[in-house]
Order: sequence, then C-alpha cells, then structure tokens
Amino acid sequence: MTTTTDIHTPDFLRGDEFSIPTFRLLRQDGTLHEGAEAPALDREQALRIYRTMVATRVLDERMMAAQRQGRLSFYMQCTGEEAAVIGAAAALDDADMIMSQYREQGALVYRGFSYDEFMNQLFGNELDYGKGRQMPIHYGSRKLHFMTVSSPLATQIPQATGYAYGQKLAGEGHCTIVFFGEGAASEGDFHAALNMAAVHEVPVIFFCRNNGYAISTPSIEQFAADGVAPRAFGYRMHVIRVDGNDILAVLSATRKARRIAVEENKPVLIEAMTYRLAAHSSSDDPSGYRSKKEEEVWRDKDPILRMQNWLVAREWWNDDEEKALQESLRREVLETMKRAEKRPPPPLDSLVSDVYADVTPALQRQLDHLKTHIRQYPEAYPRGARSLDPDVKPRDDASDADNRGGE
Amino acid sequence: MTTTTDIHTPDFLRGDEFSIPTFRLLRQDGTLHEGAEAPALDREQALRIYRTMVATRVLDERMMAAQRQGRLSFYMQCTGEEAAVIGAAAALDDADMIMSQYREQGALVYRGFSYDEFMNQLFGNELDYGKGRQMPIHYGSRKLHFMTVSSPLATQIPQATGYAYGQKLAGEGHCTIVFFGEGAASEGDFHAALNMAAVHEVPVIFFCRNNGYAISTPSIEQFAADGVAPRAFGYRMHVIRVDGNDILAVLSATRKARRIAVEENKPVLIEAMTYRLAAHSSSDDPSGYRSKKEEEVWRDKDPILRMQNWLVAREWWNDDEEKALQESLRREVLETMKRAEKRPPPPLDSLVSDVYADVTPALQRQLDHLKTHIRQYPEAYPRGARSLDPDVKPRDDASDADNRGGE
Amino acid sequence: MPNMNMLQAINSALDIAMAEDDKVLCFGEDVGIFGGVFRATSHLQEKYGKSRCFNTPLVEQGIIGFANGLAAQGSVPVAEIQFADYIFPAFDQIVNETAKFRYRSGDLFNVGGLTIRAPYGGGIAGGLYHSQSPEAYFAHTPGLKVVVPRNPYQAKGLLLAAIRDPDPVLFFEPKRLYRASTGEVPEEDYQLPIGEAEVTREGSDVTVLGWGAQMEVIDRAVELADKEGISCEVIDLRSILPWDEDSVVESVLKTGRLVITHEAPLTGGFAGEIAATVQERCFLYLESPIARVTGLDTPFPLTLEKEYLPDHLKVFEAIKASVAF
Amino acid sequence: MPNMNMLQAINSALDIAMAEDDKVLCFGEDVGIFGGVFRATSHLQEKYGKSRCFNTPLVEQGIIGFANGLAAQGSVPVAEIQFADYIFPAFDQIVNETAKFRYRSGDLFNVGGLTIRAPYGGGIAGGLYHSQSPEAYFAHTPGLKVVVPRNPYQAKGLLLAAIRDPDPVLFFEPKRLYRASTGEVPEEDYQLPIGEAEVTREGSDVTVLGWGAQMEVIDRAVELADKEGISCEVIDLRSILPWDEDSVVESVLKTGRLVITHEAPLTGGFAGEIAATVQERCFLYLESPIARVTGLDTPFPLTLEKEYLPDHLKVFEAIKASVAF
Ligand SMILES: Cc1ncc(C[n+]2csc(CCOP(=O)(O)OP(=O)(O)O)c2C)c(N)n1
Ligand SMILES: Cc1ncc(C[n+]2csc(CCOP(=O)(O)OP(=O)(O)O)c2C)c(N)n1
Ligand SMILES: [Mg+2]
Ligand SMILES: [Mg+2]
Repeated sequence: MTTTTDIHTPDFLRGDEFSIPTFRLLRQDGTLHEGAEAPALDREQALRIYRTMVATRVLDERMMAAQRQGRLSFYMQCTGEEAAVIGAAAALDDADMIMSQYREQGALVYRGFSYDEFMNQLFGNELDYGKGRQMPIHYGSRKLHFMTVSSPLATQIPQATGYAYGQKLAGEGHCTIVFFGEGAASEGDFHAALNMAAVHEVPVIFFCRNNGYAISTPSIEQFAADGVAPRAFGYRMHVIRVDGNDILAVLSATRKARRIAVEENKPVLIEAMTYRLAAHSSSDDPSGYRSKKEEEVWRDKDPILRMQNWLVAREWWNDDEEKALQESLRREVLETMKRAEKRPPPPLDSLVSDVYADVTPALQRQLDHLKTHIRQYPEAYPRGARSLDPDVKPRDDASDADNRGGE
Repeated sequence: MTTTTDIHTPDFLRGDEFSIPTFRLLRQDGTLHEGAEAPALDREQALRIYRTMVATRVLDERMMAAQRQGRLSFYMQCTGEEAAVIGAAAALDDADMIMSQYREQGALVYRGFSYDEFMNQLFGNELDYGKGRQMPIHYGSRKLHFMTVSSPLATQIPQATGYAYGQKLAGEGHCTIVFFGEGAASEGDFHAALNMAAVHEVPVIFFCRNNGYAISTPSIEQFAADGVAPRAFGYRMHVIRVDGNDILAVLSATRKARRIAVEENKPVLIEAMTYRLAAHSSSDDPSGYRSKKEEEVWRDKDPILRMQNWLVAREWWNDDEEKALQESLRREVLETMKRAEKRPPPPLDSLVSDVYADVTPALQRQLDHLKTHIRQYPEAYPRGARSLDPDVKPRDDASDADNRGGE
Repeated sequence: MPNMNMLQAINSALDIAMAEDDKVLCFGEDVGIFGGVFRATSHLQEKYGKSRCFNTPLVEQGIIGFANGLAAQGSVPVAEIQFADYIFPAFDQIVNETAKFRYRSGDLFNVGGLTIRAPYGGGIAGGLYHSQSPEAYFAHTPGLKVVVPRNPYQAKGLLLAAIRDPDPVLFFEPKRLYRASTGEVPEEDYQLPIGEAEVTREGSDVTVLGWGAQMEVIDRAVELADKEGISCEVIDLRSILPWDEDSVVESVLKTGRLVITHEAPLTGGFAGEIAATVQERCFLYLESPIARVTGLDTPFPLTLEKEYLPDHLKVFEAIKASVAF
Repeated sequence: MPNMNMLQAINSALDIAMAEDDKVLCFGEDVGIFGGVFRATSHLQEKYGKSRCFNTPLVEQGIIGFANGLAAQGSVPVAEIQFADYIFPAFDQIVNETAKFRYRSGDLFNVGGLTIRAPYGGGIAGGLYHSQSPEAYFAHTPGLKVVVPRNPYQAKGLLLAAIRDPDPVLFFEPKRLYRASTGEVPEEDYQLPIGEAEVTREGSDVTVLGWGAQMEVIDRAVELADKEGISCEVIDLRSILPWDEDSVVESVLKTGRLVITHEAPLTGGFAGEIAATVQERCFLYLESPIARVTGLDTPFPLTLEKEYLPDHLKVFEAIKASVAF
C-alpha cells in the first residue's frame, strides 16, 4: 500500500501538475539539437536503417497505386511514421519478438522480409505464409520473430506481456516490443497489458505510435490528457516521449528502453509523436475530417528526408545513391508484384487446415462435400477448381477489389 | 495534441516523480488534525450519518451470524469501510444516482432503505424488488436512486459514465457516483469508463475503495503503482486521495468532487484508503492470506469509533444513546429477519417475467410446460408448488446454504 | 417513393428517430463528423449537434457500457460497433449486462432503449476479421433481441422498430448489401414488426429459410429450382431472437421440407436451433432431413472466400437433395 | 487407488503437469498462495514457486491475453477464470484470438499450449452470475476445444489431456460436483481422450445424452426409467467441441430415440446442434422427435432455481414421452 504525505485541505490534483517532455536529437535540416548527442551508429547500420525507410516508402507508394488500379483489394501505408517504427526495430536484437498493430511493415523490412514475401501476402497466393486467409498487410514471419498481424485492435498488447513473461522465464535475454496506435490504447486490453507487465515485471516495450488519428477520430476525441505517456504513472512504469519523426531519438530511446526491459525486467512505455501522412487505408479519404494545411505542416517534418539530411551531411549518402536506390526498389516492387499476382491461390485443402493441429473428421467431411460440389460447378469456383485440377486456368473476377470494406 | 518542452537526453521518467498526498481531517481520538477544518455539518446530518454507520455495522454483524447459522446462503460485510461509503453518500444530493459494487450497503441505509427491504432481498422472498433472482446483497432501489447491484465486476463503471452523460443532457443538476474496489479497477471497463468520462466531460464521481485486498489478492499484486489515484493523470482528471476511515475527510472531499462534477461537468476520481476488516464474504476465510496482526492495526482505526469520538467530544452523542441505538437496531434486525424468512418465495411466473418487457410466446409455453410438470411432482418443487397452490406449505430444504459457491 | 440503398435507408431511419425524440443519441467509433466508416450516420452530427451524435474513444466495451448506463437513465442510445467482428470486447457488457438488466433488478431498471448497430457478414474480401456473422452468439442470450434486415425497405422499418422497442436490440446490417441493395423506401416514418418472420414467396415443395444477405442468395437458388419444377416457399426470419417459430412451423407443416442457410459456421449456428425445434414440432410431417447450408467450421478465409460461402449453387443443391430424398 | 473429490483430482492433474514440464504455468485471480477460491490450485505455488503459479490482477481479458502470448511463446499456460460467468470479458481474446491464432498465421504461430479452466453451472444457489453454463457460446467457434468432465476420474484424465493437447482447450468444471463428487482416482499420470464421447450405460430403447453435472441427473432419471421397464443408453459427450458425432449417431441408429439435456437455456444451446445433426444423419431411424431438456430461456434465477433446473424428473418425463411417442 501507499505511504504518502498528508494534507488537511481537500485539494484536488488536476492532472496538469507536470508535463512530459519530448526527447529530440535531430532537426529537420539534419543537424543535431544543441546539447544533443547522436547515439552510437556506424555507417553500416545507419545505411541499413535508411535503406529500410526508403524501401518501406517505395513499397507503400507503389502498392497504394496498385490498389487504386484495382490490382489489390486493400492497402495500408506506414508513410510518415517510418522513423518511429524502423528506429525502434533497429534498437532491438534481431531475435527480440515484434508484435505489431498493422502499420509497422518498416520493422519487417528492417529484419529482412523480402518484397517477394510481402507480395505473396498481399496477393494471398499459394506462397503466402498465411495461406491467403487474411486481408492484405497481415504479415507475419516466424524466422524473423515478427508475430502475424491480427486485425482486432489492442489484442496484441496483453499478448506481448505474456510473451515477454515467457522470455523472462526462458532467461535468454530477449524482450518483446509491441506497437499500437494512440487509438488502440483506448481499449481495455491496453490497461490490462500495462498493469500486468508492471506487476509481473516483464521485459516488454510498449511502443505507442501517436500519429494524431484513429481513422477519422483526432486524438483530442480519443483522450483528454496530454497524450498516452502520462498513463505510465498509473502503473509506475518507465516512460519516455520521443519525437517519432526523429530516427536518432527513437533509436536512442528504444535502446535504453531495451536495456531497462532486459536488464531490470521492467516494462517501458514509449510514446512516439508522429503523424499519419497518408489516408488511414486504401478505403479511407481524409479530406472529410482534416485539412490539407495540417497535412502540409507534417509533410515538412518528413522523417526520411530528415535522416537523409543527416546522412548527406556526414557524407554517408549522396544524390546518386539515392536515385539508384529508388530506381532499383521501384523495379523490384513491380517485378515481385507481377510474380506474386501470377501465382496460383492456396490449395483448397488450406480452407480447413490449421483450424486445429489436425483436421477433424467433421471438417474433413465438410471439405470432401465441398470438393464434390466444386467438381459439379467448376466454373463457379475458379480458384477451388484450379486447385482440384491444376490445369484449370484461374479466372478470378475482379469484383473482390470493388466490394471491399470501408475501414 | 501535446505541446511540451523538449529534452535532448533520453531520460525516462520512473513514475516516482510525484506522490499523491492523503487528505485527512479527523484523528482516531476524535480531534482534528492541525490546520484541519471540519466541513459544515449540523447535528442532524451528523447524527444521520452516524446512525447510518452503526445501523450498517449492526446489520452486517447480525447477518453474518445468521449466515453462519445457515439461515442465509451468503453475505458480505461493509465492516471497516463505513466512513468511506457513507461519507460519500452523505455528500450527495439524495437524488444523485449511486452505482455500487456490492460492499456499499451503507449508502443504501443512508438513503433510507429499511431493514425490511434489506431482508426481503437477502431472503429472496416475494417482496424482494429483485424477485428472488440474485444472490443476497444484490440490492437495488429505484426510488432511492440506487442501481441494482450486479456481480460482474467493474461493469458499472462505464455504465456510470453513460448514466451521468444522460444526466448532463437532462440538465437537472444531478450526477452519478460509482463505487468500486481497487481490484475491480484492474478491469478493462475501468479504463474505458474514466477515459470516456474525461473526453465527454461527464458529471461522474469515480469512488475507489482501496481496502487493500481483492479476495485474497493484496493490492501489491494488483498494481505496482502507488494506489489507483495516479491513474487520473492519464485521463487529465481531477483526483484526490482521502483517508477512507475519516468520515469528515470523505464527506468534505466528496462534496467538493460533486461541485466539480455538477458545476464544471468534469469527472473526478476519489481514492479512499481503507481496509476490509472482515472476510471478503461469508465464503471466505482470510486467515489463509493475511495476519491477525495486520487486521489489528486496522481495527484500531475503526471509522465508527472515530466518528463517535468526534460526536461525543461535541456532546452530540453519549453512551446511553449509543446503547439504546445498538439495542433497538439489533432488535429490529432480528424482527425483520424473522418476518422476511417466513414470507413465501416469489411466484412461479416471476421465473419468466422481465426477461423482456412482455413475456414472449415461447417463454409462455416453457412456463406452461413447467407448471404441468410441477403439478405432477409437487413435493419435488415446494416453492413452485406453493405458488401454484398457495395452501401448500413451503418445505424448503436447507441444502441451498450448504451448497453455496466459494467466492 | 425515392430509391435508396441500404445505407441511405438506415441513415433515414436514424434521422427520423433523432428528429422525433431528443433522447435518441448516436455514437461510436468515427460516427461523428465522418458519419461512420460506411457513412450510415452521415450528417447527423451537423443536424443534431455534437452532444447527440459523436465519436467515442476506440473501446467497444466502453461504448456498450456507456450505452447501457445511458439507456438505464432513460435515454435512447443507438450505439454503432464498426464491424460485427469487433463486438466481442463488448460481449460481457451485452451478455451479462444488457441482456440481464431488467430481469436482475425485477424491472426496477432496464436498458430497453438500447439499440446496437453493427455491419456483419462476408462477400467483401474481408477475411477473418471483416466478415463474421456473430448472430448465434447472441441468440443464446435471453433478454436480447436480434434483428437482421435483408434490403433497404426492411432496414429502415426494422431499425425504427428496434429503436422504439422496449427491449434492447442488436441490429446486424449485411454490409455487402450496403450499396449493392437498392429499392423503393418511403421517406416517412414506418415500422416493421420485430419477432415476425416474413414469407417472401409461397410454394409447396420445400421451405427455404434465411435472413439478411442470404435472402438474395436464396432468391437465386429458388429461381434455379423453379426452372427444375421445384416450388419453394421462402421465409425471411428477420428476427433471430425471439424467432417466429410458429410461422416457420406452419410452412414446414405444409411443405414437409426445410432448408436453412446462414453464413456463420455450421456448428452452433442458429440453423441448428431452428432445425432442432422444427424436427420436434413437425416430426410426423417431415419428408426429408432438415438441411443446413452454411459456412464451413473454420475461421472466415479470404482468397477462397467464394469456396467457403454458402452461395446459391450450394443452396440449390440442398433444395434438390431435400426434394429428392 | 485413493479416493478423491473433483477438486483434489484437478489439483493432482495440475501437480503432475507442472512437475513433468517446467513450461506449465498456473495463474488467475487468487490462484497463488490462496490456491484459488475453490482451492483447485492449492500448494502449487509452494511447490513450484511464484513465477510458475501466481495471482494475476483482476482482469479476465488480461489473463487470457497474457495466456495467449505465453502460449505463442511456447509456454504451457493453464489459466483459471474464477467463475465461467466471468469469462465474457475475455470473449474477444478467446474467440477472435485464441481460436484463430493458428489459422490466421498459416501455422507460423499457435497457442495450442493454452488451457483455460473455469467452474461452471448451477445448483449452488448462485443466481444469475455464479451459475451459468456458457459452453455453447464457445462451441460456435472453430479452433477451440471445449471439454467438460463428469467426475473426479474424468476430471484428472481429461485435464491432463487438455494441457498436453496441441490445441487450445476450454475446460469447464461442474462446480457443484467439486466436493460432492468423489471416487477412486489413480495417483499417477493418465489421460482420457479429447473428442470422444463415452457410452456409460448400454440400452436399447432410447439414448440419453449429456455432459458434466447433468450426467448425475441423467443417472437418476435412467434409474426411474429402468423401474418402468425402459432401457436407456447413456452417453457422456465429454467433448463439446469437436464433438463425437459418430458415437452419438451410432447409438441413435440403434435406439431410434434421443433425449439431450443441459443446464444452459434452450435456445441456441448445444443440444440444438446435436439434434440438428442427428435428425439429418438418422432421419429414417428416428422413432420420435429428439427431445431437449434444458434450462429455461431466462437468466439463471435463485429462489426458484430448483424449478428452473433440468432435473432428473424432467429428464425422466422426457424419456417417457420419447418412448411413448
Ligand atoms: C477492436 C477493433 N475495433 C475497431 C477496429 C476498426 N479499426 C481499424 S483501425 C482503427 C483505428 C486505429 O487507430 P490507431 O490505433 O490510432 O492506429 P493508426 O491507424 O493511427 O495507426 C479502427 C477503429 C478494429 N480493427 N478493431
Ligand atoms: C468480472 C468478475 N471477475 C471476478 C469476479 C469474482 N470476484 C468477486 S469479488 C472479487 C474481488 C473484488 O475486489 P475489490 O474490487 O478490491 O473489492 P472488495 O471486495 O475489496 O470490496 C472477485 C475477484 C467477479 N465478481 N467479476
Ligand atoms: Mg493513430
Ligand atoms: Mg478491495
């Protein structure tokens, strides 16, 4: 229980007694703030980070364009938040677990998920690790320690607490980082996760991308407080607020967070202040709820340009390299996209596998019945029919893309 | 969004940057703390409060004894927390809504719920407003603006936010107070409720009874922070911590909270530090998880004695009055208990009423079928049979009480 | 009569309800200025102000907890859950609280004013979490009403009835019909009855039963059957809870056969309840086993959604099998 | 063989599982030093330490979220929900997460190690919120397994199987039998199969089917029937999901009649699923309608609990009616 001082007048605290400062290192022009010190970062890792940021941006731009052309049913961009996501990933050991919300593809790129792997998921083809079951952007990779994305918001946050508890018992010095938006932080699962992590002393980093919006809902309609960071006090948890467009600050803060998590077995909350520069998703149009002017302000804080300025000033990067990188990435996106599109869908049997470790007799009966039915009407089920008879050419209708949800 | 100062070194806050003081007015001996000023309280209201505390204590002691004798299937005591609950109720307008957890019978006594009304609920007889559907202690009173108790923890907290939002729209100057334990505050519903109340500027008082335990779980295994109060900062909500055994402090704090709620339409969090002196419930035995010594420390802080000392010092109360009050209350408990025990159970039709506003045809069929069945085996269903034929004498078996749950 | 799609019909119902009664409030994630991700609440904030139509924080358990409290207070909340797949965080508030509020208090308090709207169902390439049909989870919960409209006309009339119903209603909207289904809808106020099924087509050989988006599927199947000389009676259940046993039984007593279809998985789906009841009440009249045409017993897939869904061909085959038994 | 009550049998299963495998953890509200409000986890913290058996904060959605994460990491969590009535705050974590973890990831990740234990059911004067039987809510969820033991021997063998099963298992314990049901239970390790029903009595006139605490009720009803010369075949379903269709169908093909009983309300209860399946697979062999003897379609009451519950007399009447049809 608590041992506190006493007062004898009924003075309410108002929540404005303190404010949480923002940690910043890098100015937009690539110079450091006065008194700021860049974290240890050699050329190689700096370029790994930078290339990851650019590769993420290029992927996002191209795939959103592909979505508009109707080649893809759905897409979500990381645009504007690359420094937050990739800076955090770069601060970790590559074997630490990453549990993401859905806008953290940059972390996957950083770990080495190839464009081919992205495309297979986006097109839900036979090579998709998820076997074409989830909507585009629900990536996952066991070998890269990146938990498969799940749409229900915030569910991954208490899971991260549990995962990290398991890591602590295993004693191999790993931790878990869990990403979520400032919107998702309103869910009950958020409260559960942070409280349990603090009580059970779990090596987990709660990384909140406060990008100002949850679809159309601005953060002032999401919470009345000064961001998400002050909630840490309610759990007696280490906390820092960081400029999410500042790759050096994010890297430095997350490195320190990781030390606290792994060495002290204490959870940490990081709130990265950033902005969702693009629409919420391919189904969204932000013009209905925010101004172009507001977007412009943030476009001027582009995290990739900021890092580029820093790299160029150090002569670790130049325009030619930039051009070559952009071109090769664009080419690669288009090539891998074409490859993935052409690939056949997952086999019909994948409809019933992985529900349980083994297919149950009842499910096997349902599958057999379905096969009989498809054999009767092969034209009506081109994907299923092709799987039954690989010589059948896929004749997918494009209506999927038109009919997509509104989220 | 947030406008905060900047820092350039990754300094984590640790949650120990501030502590929340405890507001106290009254010492155990009945004198005021130095610098403390008693809230405005005339003799009449002071005695209403005091009598309520004693009436609650007597009810609890007698009913727990009745439970041990097997006359009652289940009981829960407010013992030790009377000042917190009754002080809060006394600070309100009697038409403000009270949503309780389950240990707040004192608030009902304060509002004028009679022992007869208590007993009818405890024995689930035909006069129970709840029609014998819920376990003992699930009281409710529409006329006293006391929401019927519901067992699932914390569900009432977001409901209070909604109720108070309706009160704000109605514009009649009422607010809602919602009670909950420090254990229930771990539920996701707590987070939802406080956040929504702050965002939507709702006249609600969140009153946390931090009594140190959730059944066997001590508060140090419930949260790592200094109590529940610091969570208010996460919602930018007014907050105070108060000595929950100090009736004057609770009254004063809650009065001020009510003004903030009703006049400013701002939610308030009050954390009352107190102690559950009795077992969690009649099904619990605390000797398995806490020491007698710890209990003794708190028994010395008895909130009723503390108020008695204050009253006696002001000559508003004396030993004879105390004795007379105790005796008359004990007598009344026994008399009302006997009356309630003898009353018949609710009628058979109450099994299917109130599921919907009107009994559905399917439910009517189920009831008719049940009646036919009971007519066939009247001895097997003495309560139902008596309802069908009031001349049948009730012949309840006592096995209900033996078979109770373990919570 | 104007032509409306289902979203417009729903918007019109909300507009009428809010205009008529100050106590009606609409809220949920993104329902404020944006009008909801599907735009069902478009312009309501403009018309009725921010205090009656507003965004909530992103917390379904809070939305329904808040709505329960509001309804208990006497307001008439219409809460939106953005997708039915995201109603589960509110399951406790709905199943333990909403459903039991009146009963547990002996009718001292009730949340009868509450309506919960949620888009449900597949066919929009939504995969596991934008496609579920959770009606059966709620149909096992006495105290709730569960309603599913099949077209714009039904949507408006049933939603107005739901808002005014003295009991809490879950209103599941077939989102793949939001824009796809259009039809004449009166501009003015009207209600359709809750708890009553509708026979949308009379026939003599077999009864085919469904609700929501499946009604379109059934219509296509029944046309195919018609060409083979099979006369189908078609019933739209409309209310899943309480459901209109008598109308269904009456039809099956006549046709002797029943095919039920829903998108949700087979096991534990509401077709099971209907089949169990009908086999009991029509035992001597059944000429073939009651057939269920449903989603597979798996989570909802994406690439193979077409294969998964109980489409018109599967329903048609079941009709034929039922008649040929 | 020692005599144990059901709590002792459960405690013994947990003890064996924790002794054998370091990765097995037990946690939940009050399960630590106190051993749980029913004492099912007594002494486990003493034996295996606070890191493997511990109290959690009071938050069911957190308990299961935490457990899902632990299971995904490779641990073997056995999470306790204090009463099945309080499992609903965790419904989203169970239905959207636990159940779909393996499927959605294409088997990259799974939470197969997870077991969720919860006491369920009535008969203890618990009223609305200490009596519910929520198995049907979960039985509509592909990816979960749902198991209910009927006595101490079954409880130990099935719980050990559940902990080691490669899929997540919900293990509902009939709390009114916790101390009331006793019997011989081997001290050592053994497992009983998940997914298989058990014929506990052979008979020829009618099949009577149930699970958990209803098995005792059935036994009493069947004795009464026996005295009237009715020969009942009794089946304990044991696994609700996936359920053993073949064994049930085999029995009904023999007897031609089926009575199913559970405590949960009728509508949407799991008996509906069984009846729907059996009428389809045994259509030509059924001699009377499949009967369901269940709780009423109301919340669970208190004073009139006896009247509400599907007791042996109601089951007996259903058996007679089925045979006399
Ligand atoms: C439980 C749940 N509720 C609602 C949704 C629908 N939804 C998807 S994204 C989103 C907004 C999330 O905002 P935020 O957490 O801030 O993340 P951001 O999109 O800004 O990265 C909503 C409401 C969902 N996926 N899950
Ligand atoms: C959702 C839910 N989970 C669990 C329980 C079982 N339970 C009843 S009281 C209790 C402890 C509550 O502790 P606290 O909130 O501190 O209140 P106190 O008993 O100390 O007044 C628990 C776990 C419940 N009633 N509801
Ligand atoms: Mg956001
Ligand atoms: Mg407590």
